[in-house]
Amino acid sequence: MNSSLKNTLSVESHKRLLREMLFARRFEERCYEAYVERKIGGFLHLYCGEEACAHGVIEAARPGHDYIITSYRDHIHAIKSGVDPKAVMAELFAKVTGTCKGLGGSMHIFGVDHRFMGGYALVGGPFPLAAGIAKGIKMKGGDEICICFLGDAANNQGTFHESLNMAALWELPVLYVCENNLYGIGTRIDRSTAVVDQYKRVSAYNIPSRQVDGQDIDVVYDAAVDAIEHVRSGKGPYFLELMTYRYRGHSMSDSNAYREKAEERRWGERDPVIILRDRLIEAGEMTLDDYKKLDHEILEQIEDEIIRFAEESPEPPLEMLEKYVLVENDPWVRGGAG
Amino acid sequence: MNSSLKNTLSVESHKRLLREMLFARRFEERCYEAYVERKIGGFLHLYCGEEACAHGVIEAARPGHDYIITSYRDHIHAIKSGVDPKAVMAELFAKVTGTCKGLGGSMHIFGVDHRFMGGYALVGGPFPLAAGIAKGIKMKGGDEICICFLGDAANNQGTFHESLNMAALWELPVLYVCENNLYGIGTRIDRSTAVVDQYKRVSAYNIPSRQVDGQDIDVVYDAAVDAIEHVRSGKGPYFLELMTYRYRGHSMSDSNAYREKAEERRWGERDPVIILRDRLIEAGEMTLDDYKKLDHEILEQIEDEIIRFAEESPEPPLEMLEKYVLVENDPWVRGGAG
Amino acid sequence: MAEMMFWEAVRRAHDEEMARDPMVICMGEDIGVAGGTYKATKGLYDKYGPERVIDTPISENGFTGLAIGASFIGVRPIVEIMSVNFAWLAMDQLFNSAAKVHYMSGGQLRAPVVVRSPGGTAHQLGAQHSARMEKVFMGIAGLRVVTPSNPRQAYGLLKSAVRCDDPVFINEHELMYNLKGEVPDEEYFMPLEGSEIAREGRDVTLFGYNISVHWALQAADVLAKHGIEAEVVDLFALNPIDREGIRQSVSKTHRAVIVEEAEPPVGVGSEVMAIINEECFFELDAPPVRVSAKNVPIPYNHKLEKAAIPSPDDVVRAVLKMFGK
Amino acid sequence: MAEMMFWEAVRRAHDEEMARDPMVICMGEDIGVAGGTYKATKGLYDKYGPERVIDTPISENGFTGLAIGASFIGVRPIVEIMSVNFAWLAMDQLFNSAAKVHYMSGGQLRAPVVVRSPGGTAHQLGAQHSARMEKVFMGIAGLRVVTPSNPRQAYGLLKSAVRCDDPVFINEHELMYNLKGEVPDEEYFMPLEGSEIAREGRDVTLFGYNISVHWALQAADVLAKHGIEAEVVDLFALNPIDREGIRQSVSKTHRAVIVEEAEPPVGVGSEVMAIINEECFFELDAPPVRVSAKNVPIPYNHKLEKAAIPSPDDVVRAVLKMFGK
Ligand SMILES: Cc1ncc(C[n+]2csc(CCOP(=O)(O)OP(=O)(O)O)c2C)c(N)n1
Ligand SMILES: Cc1ncc(C[n+]2csc(CCOP(=O)(O)OP(=O)(O)O)c2C)c(N)n1
Ligand SMILES: [Mg+2]
Ligand SMILES: [Mg+2]
Repeated sequence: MNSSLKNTLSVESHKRLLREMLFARRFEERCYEAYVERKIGGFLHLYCGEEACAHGVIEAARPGHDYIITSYRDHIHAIKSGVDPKAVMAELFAKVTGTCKGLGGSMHIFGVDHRFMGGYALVGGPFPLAAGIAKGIKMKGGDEICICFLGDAANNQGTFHESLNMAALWELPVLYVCENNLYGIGTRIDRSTAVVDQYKRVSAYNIPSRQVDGQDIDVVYDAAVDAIEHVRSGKGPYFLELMTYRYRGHSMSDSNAYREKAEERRWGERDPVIILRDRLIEAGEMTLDDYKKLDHEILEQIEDEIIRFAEESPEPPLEMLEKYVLVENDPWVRGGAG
Repeated sequence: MNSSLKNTLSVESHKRLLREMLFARRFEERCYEAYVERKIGGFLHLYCGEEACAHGVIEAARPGHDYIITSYRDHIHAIKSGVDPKAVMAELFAKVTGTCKGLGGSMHIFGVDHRFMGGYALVGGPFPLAAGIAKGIKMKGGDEICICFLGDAANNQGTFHESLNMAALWELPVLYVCENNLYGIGTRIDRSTAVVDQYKRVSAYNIPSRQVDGQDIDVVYDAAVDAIEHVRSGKGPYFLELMTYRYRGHSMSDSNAYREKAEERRWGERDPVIILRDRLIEAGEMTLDDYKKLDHEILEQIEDEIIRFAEESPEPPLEMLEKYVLVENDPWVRGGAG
Repeated sequence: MAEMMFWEAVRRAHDEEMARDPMVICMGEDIGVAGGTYKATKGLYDKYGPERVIDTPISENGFTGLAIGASFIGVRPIVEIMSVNFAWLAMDQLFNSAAKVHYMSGGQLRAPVVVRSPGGTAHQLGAQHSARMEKVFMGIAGLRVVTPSNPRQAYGLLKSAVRCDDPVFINEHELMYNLKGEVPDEEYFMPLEGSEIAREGRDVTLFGYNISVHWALQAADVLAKHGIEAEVVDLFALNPIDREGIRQSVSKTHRAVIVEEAEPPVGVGSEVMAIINEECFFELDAPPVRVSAKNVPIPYNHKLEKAAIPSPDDVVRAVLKMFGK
Repeated sequence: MAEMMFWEAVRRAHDEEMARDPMVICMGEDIGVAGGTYKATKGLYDKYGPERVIDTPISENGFTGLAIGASFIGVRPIVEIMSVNFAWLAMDQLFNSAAKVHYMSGGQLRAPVVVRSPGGTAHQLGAQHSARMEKVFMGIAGLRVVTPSNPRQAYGLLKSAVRCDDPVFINEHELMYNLKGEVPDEEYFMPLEGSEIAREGRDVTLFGYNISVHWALQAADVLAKHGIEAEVVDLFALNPIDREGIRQSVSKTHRAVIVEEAEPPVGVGSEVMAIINEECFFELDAPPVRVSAKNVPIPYNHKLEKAAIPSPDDVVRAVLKMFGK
């Protein structure tokens, strides 16, 4: 492990995180299959290759206490925040047992009980929402923070500028995490963005920032602990840029034709799951066989528990169609209860 | 004069500019009166105190060749671009002889023959329009540039971020001039903006920038010559921040109650017209009497030519109400001329 | 019952709700130190401080989204968009976030945000400052839209909107802030759905909302002299709109004229006509008529501006024509 | 006359216009190197290069405004907004700048920009990706709105839109890009105003536009078996809309059903009803009816999604009911 790191994880944490990240990988791969089988519809954005980002940051946070919000690429953020993977899969299968009763879909996983405030499909949409949640935290006086995960290309949206300015101005407890996977759909970052190092752009708001390797969970965790400490201690927002890569197409309809195979290979060699696995093996804490066993267990769990639950759950009833448009029986609609 | 300046103006230019700036001052003051007399309606935003900005920059440009675009505080930019002051005043008086036939009003002066591309009332609206004009210039291959004047508070709009990123990315020939008068209506810049030095914010787009005194026309001119040279030579956009102050309220309904009198006094001591006047007097090129005579001439000209023209011009006919909604008789509306 | 101005009524609702609940905040451009362009938040900055009365940067989509996010966890924001023309910039957050989050989260999240904004054609504000956008807001599921025509409604609608768990857009009017009217001394809440009969009549129903209620009332006075008793229905709620109220009045008068300040296409006028067609077509003694603005951007020149928007006279003429007079 | 797919027709119009006039450019997210989400600009990047086929950052208001500014000085931009849901972000520039600049400059400036965008409910895209926004665009003066229902129209409307000096919004549909149809081999221009009779009939008029034309045609086939000859009118132009075409068809059939994919309030349905009321009320043998979507955000679940939007069956049922069957 990189000995220059300040905040380190125990072996137990490493082992748990390996399990979680491998689970995340297999979960997403299974989604892929289910999409091909037409069990999942709509747009489906997978997180394969980027696992160390969500896991490293949320590991450093207090899920269930801190608020988390992100884009459409949201399954793993939800799960790491504490949302039941069965409910996530059931949502993808459009079942009433899903996180959103089948009304949301892949791009809109919500787990408000776990303070997972949702996945949003409009690029840039969560920037101001996150600042608002942070405003609410500040008003209530707790020590929660809000963590907003978004992609690199999202930073070109006007809401980025507007929100970061307000977050800085009002010293809001929000951590913006940029998962920089170098592409917005098929457009490489240098073809859409004048300054490609995203952490440099936030000097325009006087927000402290840092760019680190997003493939090594130890590096991500270390940086995230400091970032979160900064935000939680009331010093205002922070911007953390994680350099990462998505293995698959942007969504299911995308073949990645615009990427060079050499680039894909290079990033594939720095797989976040394998990096952590090899670190544990090297430290003598695990064997390759242990890993294979773990993988097997996970695959079984996904099939036997998760997919089965999703498959067997019922669809939402037709009456639900008009149920959540407006809040039901709000007394103030009639001018008060009295 | 500040001997450190690289690009200097001749005595003749100084004299002409003094006339122009004093004219601008008196023109705006006369608008104020006309508003009180209810000859002018709508919102009226005056430029008093900021004259050196538009005059210094446009003096360094090629009006009629370069494109100029700005906000609602637009009378003087139009006039310095070559638009007939009579037509500007007639527009304010809502007459058919006005720049926009009485349809536009104070916030929407246009002088397309002079490549004055208009005043716009939505804060931040001109940022992308200016980049688009620059895109057009680039496609046509000429050596024009587009100059976009906007206020400090406008920089918090998302369009600022989006437009400057695109301008930098595509190396568009656009000069953004920030007239930083420290306020957006009644909100002081440090209450709306995390980084108050606007020229620093554009490092987020890798756009070269500079902040200079906006009250001294020589300083403005000097900086503008360099900025324009940069843009015209094909090196992409530039951002010039001019520190200035408006003497009056934001618009006619604003009493400036939010500003400290000491601050107003301090800025009043650095009046752009007086600075240039005194420079000419000091150099022995003019006497105070000359100046008074000039002022008198200007006041007469405004009354006898400009106000009179505006007063005597007819209002637009009622048929004009529906005339410019869509282009008249466009053959393609019917699927072609044939 | 005290007389007060429209802006005072809005201000009072803010003040009472902020005094009651520390989670109620207000935000917008120049609403704090300056007290708001139309004084709707006058004095509140001094009373409740900068954390609750927030002068925002000029970032409409940003601060609207920020308010929506805050509303997710219990804050009750009242957002002022200085002029409804600027709301085009905030539509993304209003419609994509506020109006949809309750639904797409399967009922988990609520976005109890109130957005107030004045629209309308005022005094020569020109093409970019004269939008009438109620028709845009009322067409999207998930957002309540109300529009007060007098100080009592302004007060009572804002009070209920702050407490309601749905996002509510309140469409005010730039010309109406100095309008005087009676407001109950005690606390008063308006329903967020329904309509009010502003004047009873039996011969024709004039539907109005916001400023056009006043035009309809003026027209009704004139029509009375012609022997025509017009009923004026005030559609203070535009989404959901009061189908039943529309049906009842038309079933009584058998004639309908809708008065709207906006351009005709896809507006309140067309929607009310559609509802009449659906609810009580056979009650009609004459085709319903809409009296709308000209379908133009608003010109600066005052005479042209006046010609662009409907007047009480236009309403009178439309009714007389309907009666063959 | 060759058969081609909708996307091929759009692509062909782009290609021909770009080949003809070096000032025609196209821009949008992923339209260049990737050829566009729905292939409408496939191959154009290689053919015309990055200065004319522009992959934009994700900055909808920014790049729409940039296109508008370029159009002021002779560029003819065709902007693709990847999904109409994102157009909420660009409304400010579209309505405040493009739609108003010709008017407020007293005719000096023109904004000949074309904005194309697919909307509609597709395959389970959920609440934030299923907006149907034609009703928003068509309500604002100064912007032309057209909406093709087949490849020929898609081709011909884009050709005319590029050449027309007004700003034009072209409302496409996510589900229709692979639709096949005949397109003339020679150059072909559609008028930007008017309507087309997609099927002649005498008993009832079914008004549709874009995808709902197809539902109406399917319904007409079924209705024919019931002995009802439905006329299907394709309202490919929504602003200005073809009042005269509406009047003529209703005056012939005396019955009208409007089929729209959008939620009912302030939509095409209500507007067409209003026009019928104004133009030919006394020709009606029955109240006009609109067949619309449910007034809900679109759910992800497929069954619920299907239930949310109208179907040909719904149209058939509405017509049969109108005939008392
Ligand atoms: C406002 C808006 N514009 C465009 C899109 C289409 N879109 C979806 S994802 C995406 C790319 C986003 O890239 P990035 O922010 O880097 O996130 P990543 O997908 O790489 O995780 C685009 C253009 C959208 N969903 N919303
Ligand atoms: C989109 C939008 N939001 C708000 C306003 C209201 N408004 C008009 S001018 C202004 C302040 C602008 O300040 P600044 O950009 O510094 O320019 P200045 O007036 O100082 O020259 C505001 C908030 C507007 N016209 N447009
Ligand atoms: Mg990315
Ligand atoms: Mg300013």
